[in-house]
Amino acid sequence: MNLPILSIILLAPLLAMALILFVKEENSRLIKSIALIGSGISFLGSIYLVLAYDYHSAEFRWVEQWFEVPGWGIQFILGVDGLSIPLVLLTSIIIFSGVLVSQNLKFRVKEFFALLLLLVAGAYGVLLVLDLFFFFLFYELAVIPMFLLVNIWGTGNKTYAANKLTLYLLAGSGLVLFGFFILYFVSGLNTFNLKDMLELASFSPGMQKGLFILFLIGFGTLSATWPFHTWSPDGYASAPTAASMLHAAVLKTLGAYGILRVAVALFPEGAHYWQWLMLSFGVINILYAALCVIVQKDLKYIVGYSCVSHMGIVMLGIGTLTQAGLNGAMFQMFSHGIMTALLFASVGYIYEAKKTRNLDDLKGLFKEMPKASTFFILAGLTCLGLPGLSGFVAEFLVIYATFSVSYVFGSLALLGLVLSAIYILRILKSSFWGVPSDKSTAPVGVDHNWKTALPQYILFSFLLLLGICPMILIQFISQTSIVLLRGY
Amino acid sequence: MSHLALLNISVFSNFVAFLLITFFLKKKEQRFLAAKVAITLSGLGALVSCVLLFQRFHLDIALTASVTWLKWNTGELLIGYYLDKVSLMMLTTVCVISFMVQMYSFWYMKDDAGIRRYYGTITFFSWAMIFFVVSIDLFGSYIFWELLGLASYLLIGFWHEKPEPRRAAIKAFIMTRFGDLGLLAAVILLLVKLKTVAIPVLITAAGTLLSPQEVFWIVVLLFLGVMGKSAQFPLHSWLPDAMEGPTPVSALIHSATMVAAGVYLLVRLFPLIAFSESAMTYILCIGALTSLIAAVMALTEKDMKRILAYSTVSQLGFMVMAIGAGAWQGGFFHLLTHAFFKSMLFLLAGYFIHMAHHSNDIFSMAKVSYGTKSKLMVALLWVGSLALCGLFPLSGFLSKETIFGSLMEGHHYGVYGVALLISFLTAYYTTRMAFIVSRNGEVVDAQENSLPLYMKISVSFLGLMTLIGFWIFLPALTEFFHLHSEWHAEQWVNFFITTIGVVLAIGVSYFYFGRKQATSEKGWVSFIPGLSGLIENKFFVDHFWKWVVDKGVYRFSRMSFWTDVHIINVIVDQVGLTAIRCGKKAAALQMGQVQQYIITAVVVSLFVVIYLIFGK
Amino acid sequence: MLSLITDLTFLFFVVVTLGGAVMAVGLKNIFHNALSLALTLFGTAGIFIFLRSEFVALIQILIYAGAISIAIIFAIMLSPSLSLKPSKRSVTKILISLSVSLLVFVALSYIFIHTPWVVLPEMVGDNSVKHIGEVIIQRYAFAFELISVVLLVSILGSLVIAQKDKKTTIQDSPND
Amino acid sequence: MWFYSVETFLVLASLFFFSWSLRKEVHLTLFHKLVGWAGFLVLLSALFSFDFRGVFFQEVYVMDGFSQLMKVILVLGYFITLFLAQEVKDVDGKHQPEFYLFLTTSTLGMVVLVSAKDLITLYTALELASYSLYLLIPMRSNGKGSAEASIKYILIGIAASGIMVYGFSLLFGLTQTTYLNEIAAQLPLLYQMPIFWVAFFFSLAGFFFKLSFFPFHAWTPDVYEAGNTQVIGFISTVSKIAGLSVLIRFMLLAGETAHVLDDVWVAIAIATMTIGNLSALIQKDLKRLLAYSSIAQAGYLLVGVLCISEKGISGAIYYAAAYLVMNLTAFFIISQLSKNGNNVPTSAVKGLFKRSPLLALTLLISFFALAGIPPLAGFTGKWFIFSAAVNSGYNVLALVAIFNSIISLYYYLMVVKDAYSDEGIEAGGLEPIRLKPAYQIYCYLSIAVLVVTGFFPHLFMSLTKQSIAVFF
Amino acid sequence: MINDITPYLILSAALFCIGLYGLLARRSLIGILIATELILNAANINFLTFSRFMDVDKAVGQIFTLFVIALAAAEVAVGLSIVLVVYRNFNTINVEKMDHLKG
Repeated sequence: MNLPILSIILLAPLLAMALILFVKEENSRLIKSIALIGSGISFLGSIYLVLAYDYHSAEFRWVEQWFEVPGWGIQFILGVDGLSIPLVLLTSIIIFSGVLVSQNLKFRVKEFFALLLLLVAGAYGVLLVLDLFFFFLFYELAVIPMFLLVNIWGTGNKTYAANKLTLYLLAGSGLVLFGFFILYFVSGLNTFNLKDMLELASFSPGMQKGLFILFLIGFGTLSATWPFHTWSPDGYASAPTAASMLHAAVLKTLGAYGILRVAVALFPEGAHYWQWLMLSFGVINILYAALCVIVQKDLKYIVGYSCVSHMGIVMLGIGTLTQAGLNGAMFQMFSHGIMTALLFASVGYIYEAKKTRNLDDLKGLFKEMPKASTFFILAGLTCLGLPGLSGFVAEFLVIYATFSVSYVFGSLALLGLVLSAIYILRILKSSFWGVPSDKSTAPVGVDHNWKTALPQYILFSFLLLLGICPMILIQFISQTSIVLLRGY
Repeated sequence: MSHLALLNISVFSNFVAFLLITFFLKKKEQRFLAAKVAITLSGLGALVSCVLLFQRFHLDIALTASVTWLKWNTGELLIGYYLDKVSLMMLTTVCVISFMVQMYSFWYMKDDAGIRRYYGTITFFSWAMIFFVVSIDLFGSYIFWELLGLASYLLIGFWHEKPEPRRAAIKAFIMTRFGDLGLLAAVILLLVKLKTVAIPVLITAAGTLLSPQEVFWIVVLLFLGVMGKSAQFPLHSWLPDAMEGPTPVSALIHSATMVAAGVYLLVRLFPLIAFSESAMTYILCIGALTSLIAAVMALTEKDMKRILAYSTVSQLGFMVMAIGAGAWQGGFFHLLTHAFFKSMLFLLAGYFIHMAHHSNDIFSMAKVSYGTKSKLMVALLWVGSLALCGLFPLSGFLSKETIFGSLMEGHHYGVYGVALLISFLTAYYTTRMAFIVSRNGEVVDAQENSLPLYMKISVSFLGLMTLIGFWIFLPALTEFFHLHSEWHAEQWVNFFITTIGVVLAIGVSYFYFGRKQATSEKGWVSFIPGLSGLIENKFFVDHFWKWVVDKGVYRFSRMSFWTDVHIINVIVDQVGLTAIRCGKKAAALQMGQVQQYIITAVVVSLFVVIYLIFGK
Repeated sequence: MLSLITDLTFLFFVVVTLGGAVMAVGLKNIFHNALSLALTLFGTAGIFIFLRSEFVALIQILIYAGAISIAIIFAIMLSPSLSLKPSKRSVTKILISLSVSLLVFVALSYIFIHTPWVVLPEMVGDNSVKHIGEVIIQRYAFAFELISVVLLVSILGSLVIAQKDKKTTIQDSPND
Repeated sequence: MWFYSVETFLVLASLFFFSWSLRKEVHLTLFHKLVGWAGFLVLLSALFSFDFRGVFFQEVYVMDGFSQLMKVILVLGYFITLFLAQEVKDVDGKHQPEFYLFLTTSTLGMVVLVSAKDLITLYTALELASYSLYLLIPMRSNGKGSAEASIKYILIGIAASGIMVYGFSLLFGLTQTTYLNEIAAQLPLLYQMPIFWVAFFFSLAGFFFKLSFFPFHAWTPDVYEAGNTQVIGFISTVSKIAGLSVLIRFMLLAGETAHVLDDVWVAIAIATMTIGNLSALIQKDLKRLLAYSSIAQAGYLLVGVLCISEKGISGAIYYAAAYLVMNLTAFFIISQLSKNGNNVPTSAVKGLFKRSPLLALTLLISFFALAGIPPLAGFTGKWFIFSAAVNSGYNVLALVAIFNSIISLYYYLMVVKDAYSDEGIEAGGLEPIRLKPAYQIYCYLSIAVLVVTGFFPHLFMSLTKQSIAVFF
Repeated sequence: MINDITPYLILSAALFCIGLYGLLARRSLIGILIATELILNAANINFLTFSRFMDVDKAVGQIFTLFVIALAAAEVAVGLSIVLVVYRNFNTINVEKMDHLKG
């Protein structure tokens, strides 16, 4: 039975959002359960995708076409392949745990969940749709709810952060929009259908170089490449937990996914021409952001900057343009997403319990809240690339690929490992180990019971599973990276 | 039972204990049960490893079993076992010592609240160490190499309430992590060149496939990792600070197993290393330098555990020097013997500290009267110290003799001289410690608690191994370690020189510390100008690393954050503000005068018309 | 001789029109402006006769000169704008508008002189009122109807606005 | 054929309002219900007459696909204005019938404008539409503000129409005809003569004024700020689209030869967009903000029109329809926010989600659509226009337009942010807004329309494609 | 002189420019209304000159003029009533005083 699985995954959050709009504000229990069911359905759908996908063929599966706009070359066509299935799974994991994390939200529950589901629907859309028009439609749909989420539920100077976040990302997407139009015009196929373009379109080298850099910068702003990253620490510091979880984990990967799906797949000469730029962006990202973390005092800023540093690894992996590099990049997208979500979830929990995120006045958390801090420590260990957790596999593959391309960039990337170890352990030293501050001043942190810790359990189990046997994810990606690199 | 099953049991027994402790025995009152479970399981592992030793020692073929962990078009990584003679011996040593230490630490940690967390981490560490020893793939060993670093970080910082253990733990982890980069780089370079890093391949085919220049660089990077983990010269300063952790931890990790991992890796990959002469000499020099410096630093040390730590660094340097000089069998033999007597000495140190009301200072231990000190412990202390000096009947002598013998055969007279100097210094500071600790002080401590039997068994078993253990296995070991069953002239000459050196050192230290009325603390060091000052500052190594971290890392991070806030953010904000400023100007154009509007409209239309007329 | 007289009369009407126009715009007193506007309108009516569209000249005199200028004069008389002392003139504005209009005039006349108009000196075709009526009814009937709607709207509108009483119900937020 | 046409129904509606205006006292509530129904009838006639085709009065008046489609859009705007203007608070009771009469006559003028193919009918229709609007502005009883706005509006209006008539006379002289298609046919051989450029640009002055393009845009902010909200909604949408349709008709007739004016159109489009967007950034009054935003939107429409390709113009028509719904909803929200019809500062929107969640959602949807945020119709319209611009080679123009819409995001998002955030307001400060059932239905309808046409554009696009297919 | 086209065109251009000057320079509202009348008259002269001298249906030019005259009448009516409203609110008809709406 060929049940339209992709449209179910895409529509479940949208329907849940629509339903939530009609529920009255008071019964927040019902709202939360609707949100849970919505994200749960997409979760099951994505698990079905993972199980039913055969790794040998790399062409698009479960392709559905709903309607098309004649004359404009626009059609609503869904399809998924080895590259997007893991990311769809990642999105559903994150939204499911995001909804679980914000179960104890009291303030304006209805709008919160509606916006969250809209954001995730945007993310699903980008991953599932194969038409440039709807790709861009969902791409911007995934950015806009973040503006309201930060403005209403945020902390700190949230208006500035929300404005900067939204306008920065939309300026980047402006470039992408312009790129799509040029693509439509130059490809000569008179269609926005990415599937046909991937198979039939061929571009002149000059055009490839220009378009590649355009998409690199356009998508790069979303995946926080070095000069265009300043929105991400401020944005995440003032965003609410679930929103920053979703944005850091899913939307950043959408940026990298965009680079892979559009730029790398269509423009081989362009990629080779700009390879040095991607490598240097990646390495600068890793080192620069890791150095910035060391001087941070606010936990959310730390996670924000470390997220930028890890996206540098993805960019580096893509920059190597080798199969190992791409596998490493895609693996890092998945593992970074889960890790950052876990980091944000635990920081959010600590913030709820201790009402402060400043390292100086958090003392001896491990003694006070052992379970909550173990999750942060485990996420920190993934972040510094401890073997046995998924962070290490991705970093190893990317650094291996960079070494096979150029020793200089490889050794610089290696330095990043030490820096990440330094900043993670400094955090543990200053606020997790040691004697908790005296009870009178700070509120006593109540530790997790299994219900509040459920999302963190889910997230960590994926980190551990992928750390121990990474082949599950690699076999998805290796076929697609071969196809992606066929032009090289 | 097949050998593979036995191997699985010995490897995963500790892991099962770790799982049981962390996930099932969580309640407070179950903490002692957890300790007992850990000890029994590691005991089982030790027993099985001994059985495996007896069954497989005579076989020449290696037991390999592996599964593909990660595969892509240009490379493949395996996880599994490669059990040849070297790894078999190392496996047994590690299992036995970890069992003894866990038994001892039940006594040591009985009244500590975090005993459950302690046993959880110790079992995790033992599992990681054992799997590292037998792993088939250099990449697999790198994975467990990192897990060792993590476990040592958690154990050093076990008493994380106090600030010093926290600082020591992070220092240890960062330094070893810096070293690990070298190992990772070596692994990657090998993978790039040979598409696989399985050790059997490396040992046999690697030398031929790679150019000598490449082998040199790979070995140097590999050695950087070894320097980090086995505390060689520039990266050694974390080991003395690591004494902040509980003493059984130092006994297991910082004497026998983890620090030995680096040397063991060199031994295992010796066929690859042998291909590059320059790399061998490089290793030799670093080993010699480390050994000398550590020995000098131990001369005036007052803290018993630090003395033992410096002696470990020195002995490791000694083994690395031996390997550098080509005597890898001697180095490996010394590694095994050293593991036994050094862990015994640490356990004894634990007893003496416990007895001297938790103060590490050997002079405060000296004040305790004979009555309170247990006679067995003092005897074992002397056995361990003399083994460390390398005196005749003890295992230390056997391994040192082999090293001196192969140095003599290889005609490395310079290295032979340095080795002699090191063994003289080692004998001096070890016997200095032994004399001071075993003095008959006047303080009589009433409540002399009798030591439980299992604690006595664990320490004395290690003592037995140093005394007679290796003599029993000597016939089996001779052909592997090229020992000379019957001695010719060279062996005798070699024997006399070393023994004279050691006896001379013992005499000097008796003169300064052994006699009743001896009161001096620093001995002959106080006569050499500037040396004690140099020792105080630990040869300025710590200052160097502090300078690197502060000047290097923190300055750059402040700089990069400054650029982030002051340059990139300012540019971004300015873009926004210019838009708003232009907005103000554009809005100001609307002055409200109607005729002004019409004038502008007419003038603009005129310009357009003129442009059209002349433009077209 | 006859052509001399026609030229002279033509010149007379041109002078009347332009003079009236200049006075309508130049003079200070608003009443004089209105009167000079009427004068200009009579001048243009004369010009129309020269252009052989007598009916339009008649309409011009009847409606334009008659009704519209009178309406303006009524407006001036009713509202005490006469008594308002004219405030000082801003010289820059006059200079700018003078220069703009002179520039336009020079450009236009230069262009008119130099464009090759396809001209038939002798007037051919029927410019009788009957023909005008036929064409209005056939071709521009709809526009003709619309004109009636326009006139209705303007009359009704000016009535509604004029009789609106002074009370202001709402006060907008001060913008500046 | 003529009986069911839009023009007749509009005349009937104006007669109906005229009869009401003759009564001494006006029973307001009953009257307002009838107003809604009258508008609905006219809309029905427009829909019914959608597929009328024919040429009347010796090719002066034509009903083709394009004109009928534009008539439907215009009358839809008219109906929405009437439907939402049921209780006009700032026009005193006894002049209400005239208020609606002038609205109807203005729509009649614009409807004729769309189908006129001859200068005279064009001029008359334009004047009818303009004069009715000139009279609507002063009807608002807010003293100085509306007086000043109306005088500015009429002065610039008659100046523009004066220049336009002079341009028409020159055009008449050059082409010896008043028919648009004949003028268009003679275009190629007219380009050498300088007089043509004077004539052409002068005659465009009237439409630039209507569309508030760059040189003639200055009146818009002042008039929008002081005019009655419903009328301003009508002016900003229906009268702008009428001007646009004349421009489109001329572009369709001129066809390829109109490309000679490209760089002028591009300059005007860029100037209009940038001035509109930049000055809107710092506005404090909502209506003035929407004034500048409507100037910017006119710039986007011009981008679509100047491509003179089938894609460009159908995209522009789609965007015009979407713009109509968006702008009318935005002005509707302002009218609901203001207590007795007075102006509303942007800070008055604060905490709207508490006062009336539905109104807040409508504001969100309409402002996001104006900003061009997917999945709403605004975004899809902009996509069509910009992709048509890139298709016809105007890459720089498309890039400037994209970054203009990003700049415009700022002020739209700030309004939405204020609507959904409530800090700085003490607890009891917000009295809830009661929406009449009719208005609630309108809110749901407008949200549905904007979202559905945004996501499924193909329904409306096939209509626009047919209507202009005959010209390409 | 009366049979060639240019003097008429020059006259209409002159009238147009004088009207334009009046539109831009006059400060009183009624002055501006008068100026627009002049511009419309200039257009009328143009129409009639072209219908007289060009090979065109004579009636069309004249009809255009008639329409222009009719609409001018409507325009004056509306203009004057708005001037009245302005005068009632501002007590002046000086156009420079009306700049409250700006920014």
